[in-house]
Amino acid sequence: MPETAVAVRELTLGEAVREALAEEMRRDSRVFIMGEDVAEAGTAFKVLSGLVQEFGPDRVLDTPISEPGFTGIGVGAGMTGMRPVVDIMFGDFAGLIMDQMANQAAKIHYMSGGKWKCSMVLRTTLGATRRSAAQHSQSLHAWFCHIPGLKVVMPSTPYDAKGLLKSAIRDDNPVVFYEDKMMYKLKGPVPEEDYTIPLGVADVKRQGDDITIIATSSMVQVALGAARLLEEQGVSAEVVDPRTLWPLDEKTLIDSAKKTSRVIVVDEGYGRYGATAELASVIQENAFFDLEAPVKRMGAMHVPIPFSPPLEDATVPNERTVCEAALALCGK
Amino acid sequence: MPETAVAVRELTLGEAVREALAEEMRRDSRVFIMGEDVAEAGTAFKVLSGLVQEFGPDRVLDTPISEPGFTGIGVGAGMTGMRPVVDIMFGDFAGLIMDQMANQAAKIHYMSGGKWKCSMVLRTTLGATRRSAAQHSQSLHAWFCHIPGLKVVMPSTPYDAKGLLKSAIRDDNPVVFYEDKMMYKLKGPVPEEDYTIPLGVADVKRQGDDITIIATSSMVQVALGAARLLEEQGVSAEVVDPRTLWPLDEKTLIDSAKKTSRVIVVDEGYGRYGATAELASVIQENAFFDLEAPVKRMGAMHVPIPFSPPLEDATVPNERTVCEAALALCGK
Amino acid sequence: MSTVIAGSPPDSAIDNKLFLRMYRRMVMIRLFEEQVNDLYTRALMPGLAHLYIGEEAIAVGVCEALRADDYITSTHRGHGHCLAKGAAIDRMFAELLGKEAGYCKGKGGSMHIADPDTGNLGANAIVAGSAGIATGAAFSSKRLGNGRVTVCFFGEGALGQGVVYEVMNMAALWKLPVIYVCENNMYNEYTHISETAAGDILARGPAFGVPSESVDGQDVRAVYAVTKRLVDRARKGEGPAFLMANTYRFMGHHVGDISREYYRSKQEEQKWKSERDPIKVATEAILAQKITDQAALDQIQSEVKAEIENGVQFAMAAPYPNVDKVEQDVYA
Amino acid sequence: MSTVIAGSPPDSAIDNKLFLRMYRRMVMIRLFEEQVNDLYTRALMPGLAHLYIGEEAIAVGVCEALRADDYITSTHRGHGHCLAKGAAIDRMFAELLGKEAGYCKGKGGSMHIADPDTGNLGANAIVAGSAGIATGAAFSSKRLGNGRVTVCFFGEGALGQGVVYEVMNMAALWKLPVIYVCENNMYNEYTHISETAAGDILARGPAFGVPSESVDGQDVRAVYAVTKRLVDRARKGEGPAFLMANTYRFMGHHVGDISREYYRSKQEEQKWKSERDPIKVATEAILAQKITDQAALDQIQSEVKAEIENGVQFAMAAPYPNVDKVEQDVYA
Ligand SMILES: Cc1ncc(C[n+]2csc(CCOP(=O)(O)OP(=O)(O)O)c2C)c(N)n1
Ligand SMILES: Cc1ncc(C[n+]2csc(CCOP(=O)(O)OP(=O)(O)O)c2C)c(N)n1
Ligand SMILES: [Mg+2]
Ligand SMILES: [Mg+2]
Repeated sequence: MPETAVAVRELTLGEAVREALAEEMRRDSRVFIMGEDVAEAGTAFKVLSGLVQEFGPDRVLDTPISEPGFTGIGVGAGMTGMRPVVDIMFGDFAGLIMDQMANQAAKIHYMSGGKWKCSMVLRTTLGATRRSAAQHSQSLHAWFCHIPGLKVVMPSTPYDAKGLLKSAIRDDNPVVFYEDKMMYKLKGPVPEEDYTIPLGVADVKRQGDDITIIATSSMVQVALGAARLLEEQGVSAEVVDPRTLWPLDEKTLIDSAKKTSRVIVVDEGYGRYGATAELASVIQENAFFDLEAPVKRMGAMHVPIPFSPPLEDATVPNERTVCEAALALCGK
Repeated sequence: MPETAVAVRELTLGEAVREALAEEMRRDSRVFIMGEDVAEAGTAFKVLSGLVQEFGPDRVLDTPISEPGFTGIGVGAGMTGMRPVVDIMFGDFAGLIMDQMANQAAKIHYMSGGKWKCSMVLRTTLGATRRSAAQHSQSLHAWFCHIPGLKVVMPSTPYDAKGLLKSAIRDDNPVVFYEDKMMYKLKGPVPEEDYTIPLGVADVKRQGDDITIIATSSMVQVALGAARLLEEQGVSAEVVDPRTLWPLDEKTLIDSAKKTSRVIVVDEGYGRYGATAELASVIQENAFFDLEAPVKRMGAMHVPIPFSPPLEDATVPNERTVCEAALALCGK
Repeated sequence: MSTVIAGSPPDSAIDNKLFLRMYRRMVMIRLFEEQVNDLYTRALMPGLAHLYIGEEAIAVGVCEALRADDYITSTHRGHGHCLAKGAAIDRMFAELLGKEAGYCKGKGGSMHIADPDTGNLGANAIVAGSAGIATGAAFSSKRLGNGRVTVCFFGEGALGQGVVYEVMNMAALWKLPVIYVCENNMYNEYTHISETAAGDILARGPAFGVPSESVDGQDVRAVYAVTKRLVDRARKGEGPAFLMANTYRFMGHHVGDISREYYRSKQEEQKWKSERDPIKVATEAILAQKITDQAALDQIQSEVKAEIENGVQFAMAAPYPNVDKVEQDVYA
Repeated sequence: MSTVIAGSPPDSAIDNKLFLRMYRRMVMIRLFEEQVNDLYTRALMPGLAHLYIGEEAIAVGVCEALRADDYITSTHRGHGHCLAKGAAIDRMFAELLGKEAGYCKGKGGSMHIADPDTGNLGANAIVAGSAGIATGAAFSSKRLGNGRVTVCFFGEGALGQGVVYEVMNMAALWKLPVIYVCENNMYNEYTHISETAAGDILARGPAFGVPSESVDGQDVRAVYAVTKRLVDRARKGEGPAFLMANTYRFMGHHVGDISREYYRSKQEEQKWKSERDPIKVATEAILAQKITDQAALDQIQSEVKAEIENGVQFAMAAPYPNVDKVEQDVYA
């Protein structure tokens, strides 16, 4: 975050996303948005309201409900001079577009020996506890992270969302950009002036000495909340946000692990074969001899996400469960 | 493997798969096969030759090139009394069917509160070094492993293939069954009599004391080869094959890790955010205090799989690289 | 909007008892949905719901033409389909509130109601997500020779999903007993069909070998008559059909979609509500044909109202599932 | 099989120079492919290849109707498309052999040849995998106003993939300059089109708003003429078209598909080879119209032969990429 004496403006994460898009669209006429209900409706989450009024329906395109098709059109447009920002309403629909993303977008540069590039951003959402049930609540970013050729961005604050989205749009590779549905209304400082945040640079969201909590997207706020609870118990937690899962800033993660010697990794995707496994592995591979305890993983339960509120709430980590895990790891 | 005095019959892995299917189709008239070129052609790999002759075109169905569509038909058929075995020629086409598998097949049982079941098997392939390039060489099983509600089976020998496929077909859940294309011709003992291998039971393919190599599917043979090389160097390697990545027999893996105190995990999927991360995490979480060194992961390089032979060969672990990694881990 | 169906029997061909039964069922759906809206407005329902008000004649006309053991698949806008196929009001409400007594033990919620007892293969929150399942169920029926027909309900938005054409093609090739019922209410969420579908929707079926018809979706008798004919045809082994029922949703896309003027005019809504309300259309016909009198219809209304009230009270009083149920039902 | 195209100009309308150029290009593809087969048979080529022999008139007729800067997308059976669009023989062979000098530095191989200089967006090993890309390229051309048209080549097997209809629908809605060229050789690998496509293929385009035509794919003049008309139309902003070119592959599905009698008869093959060989058809017309004499045609043959020989020699002598190149070109 930039150091400044005067109080900076506050925006919600949704507003930060919209502002990043508007600024990039003004800056570069090749940037356009396509997806379901993105124009007049401004998406199901109203994140894009106003953009079609400024940029017109040629640059903010409502599509049919054809995720494979319009993602593919995005790939082709991104290869031939445009900079598409493709909107996939719910991250759960990833299952429909993995061929386009993993077999086409991700591979074109390599398969062509570096000749074609595919500059596109796929914006989508993650996050449960919205009472949307099993097909509208998943956080499936691990699928994309697994595929060489893709980049995966997971902002946790309005400031990061804006700076990272601008970098994603300017990037010459296919980038998957995740927004937590539950964080759209989260407010935070976002300066007026133009800035970008490079992909591949983690951010220490909170300094601490006793334990490192590596958290992504939605789970960063949970981790910060847990850190406050831990503070009360005399445990000083460091919260590290990788911000992009690929490229991954391993060094910042490892350095923090070495410093504190205890690590929890928290991510909202399913815990099994998920992003936490990679992050935990990076830590244990590189900080093994500095660790006092095994790296603890916390992700969504290995169950389809239930509708019923008390059940759904049990499936994802929260401040209390992260705090408890941290205390246990510290032997308290 | 069953203990028997007389030499048992040898079959290739492809033959073992075919025999399992034929036996289950004889046993249960609800079992049927659908996929591209599965009937007269017996699949692109000729694995199913002869089945349409025995069971007729109503039970061995050639489909259009419509992976999403016929996988979905498999889901519906599996819910309503049939036992479909859906054939997806190349595992790379997973991108086309993740919605059917992850949002439909995997979730129907849970979403319906346990009322509907989806008994289906999805047979598909993995493995590189066939000079088939980036879109026909991937091992994408990590995607399926990530999804609660699915089971994932990865046999490494003809014996296991037959016994596990029979269990998969009899299972009341959606099961993804992986066959390594390069192993279809691999021979091994397969007894004549009916047997099954339960899902969720790992197999120690080779006993050893100094290091554990956990390997999956194609990499089991590589690990066994590496173990022979290590033997020559005086290192005794244990090779553990989880056989099913979900359910995962954690205990056998952990026990071996505790015994040898050094572990390598080898899998042919992309190394990043792949199956090795989960397996390594399970080990470090549960055997941390018994380990002499961090768990070493070996997977496919984080690159789309190149066509050119020298490049392609460099992307996946082989006996030599596994052996070298093991020696390094043992401090040799 | 309405289309005269060749071969539809004259009104008198539908017997009076059936007509009154259909009337009652439409009223039930209407009052159910009004109650759902009320629960939402009073913040008593978790999440959202997509109301079927205005489209009742389709679910009722179609399902009355089915046998009890025939199958349906439903959508995000599925309450009407479930009730028309025979679901109990109390367990429906219980599911919507996430209660253990609900059809899916609270795990499914509004978008996933499923019930083997009434042949309901499940509502589906993926647009076109049940096209494969429905076709697969028809495949089973054909193989098992049980004479069951499957109806696949979906909105016109689902015509954007290619998988629909994949499965229609296979249904035609294999002469499967499945009827694709497209509820064309002219809006995909907030986008008009004219922006999302090119060409001729009714030509799509035949292009894939599936005979197609359209019907006035506001006239329950017409819907019943054409469905009966198509179902009989399918049951006789003559293959699939596509039925487009022209209709209108009277409320928002979901309960929270209150301000709709930006995508459709109040006049348009008003015109449909006053001129094309399926319950009014039925009422007028019943009275004109003197099938019964207004008092008898009022009596039906108040009986249904009492059922609804009992149902919602049951659901409100019912307990949530215990948290320890969260890991049940993942695997069969 | 062949269809007279309304509006096709009479033979004489295609000028003689053009006809001879097309003849030469067809011969080039034929001899190139025979050489590929020879390399395979002598085990000099890694992997497999799908030969275009018999279908040359389509690639050549279509690509001659394009501008140099127009785009094409190609398929697994793509050598003909690439050569017709202007690819150099030597770099083609080099790619097929996995050499650094190949179009993709050896990383792509037979199924992924791509070349920005000739507008080749890439061959694609996923059936219908380039439908989205081609449509996206047309989207770019429309937005950038550069007048480029895109031709999307695919086999009739791709009609099984729903994504084709998704993108055709959008191309029609947005009037994109893209021509979908379906090479109907009647076989999806080893399965006849009658087993995989129901209804009327030519009705599919119009059902999605895309005007459709068919053409005798063995007559290069007819292919050229109809394509020219469709391309001109698209370039003028009148939108997409679908062209079905009826043809036959003379060889196996791939070079290893030698015994084909189980899926198609020798007589059928023989009939096409003797009666409908596109090079013979052209030769007869050239001689009948006295455009040139046999000696001149022989001269062309031997010139092309020399080019092929030079090309293959270049490729054989060329070095493989160095292994350290394997991690290059993953990200731009
Ligand atoms: C694959 C997929 N894409 C997008 C959505 C989000 N979504 C839910 S309902 C809907 C509109 C559906 O329109 P239609 O099929 O006409 O049904 P209606 O709501 O009009 O009944 C959309 C886009 C979804 N659920 N699934
Ligand atoms: C999505 C997908 N499914 C299956 C395959 C395997 N496959 C490769 S070519 C082919 C047949 C293609 O037939 P067609 O499109 O008619 O082209 P042709 O080979 O006849 O030129 C198949 C099934 C594939 N490459 N991609
Ligand atoms: Mg609609
Ligand atoms: Mg073909």
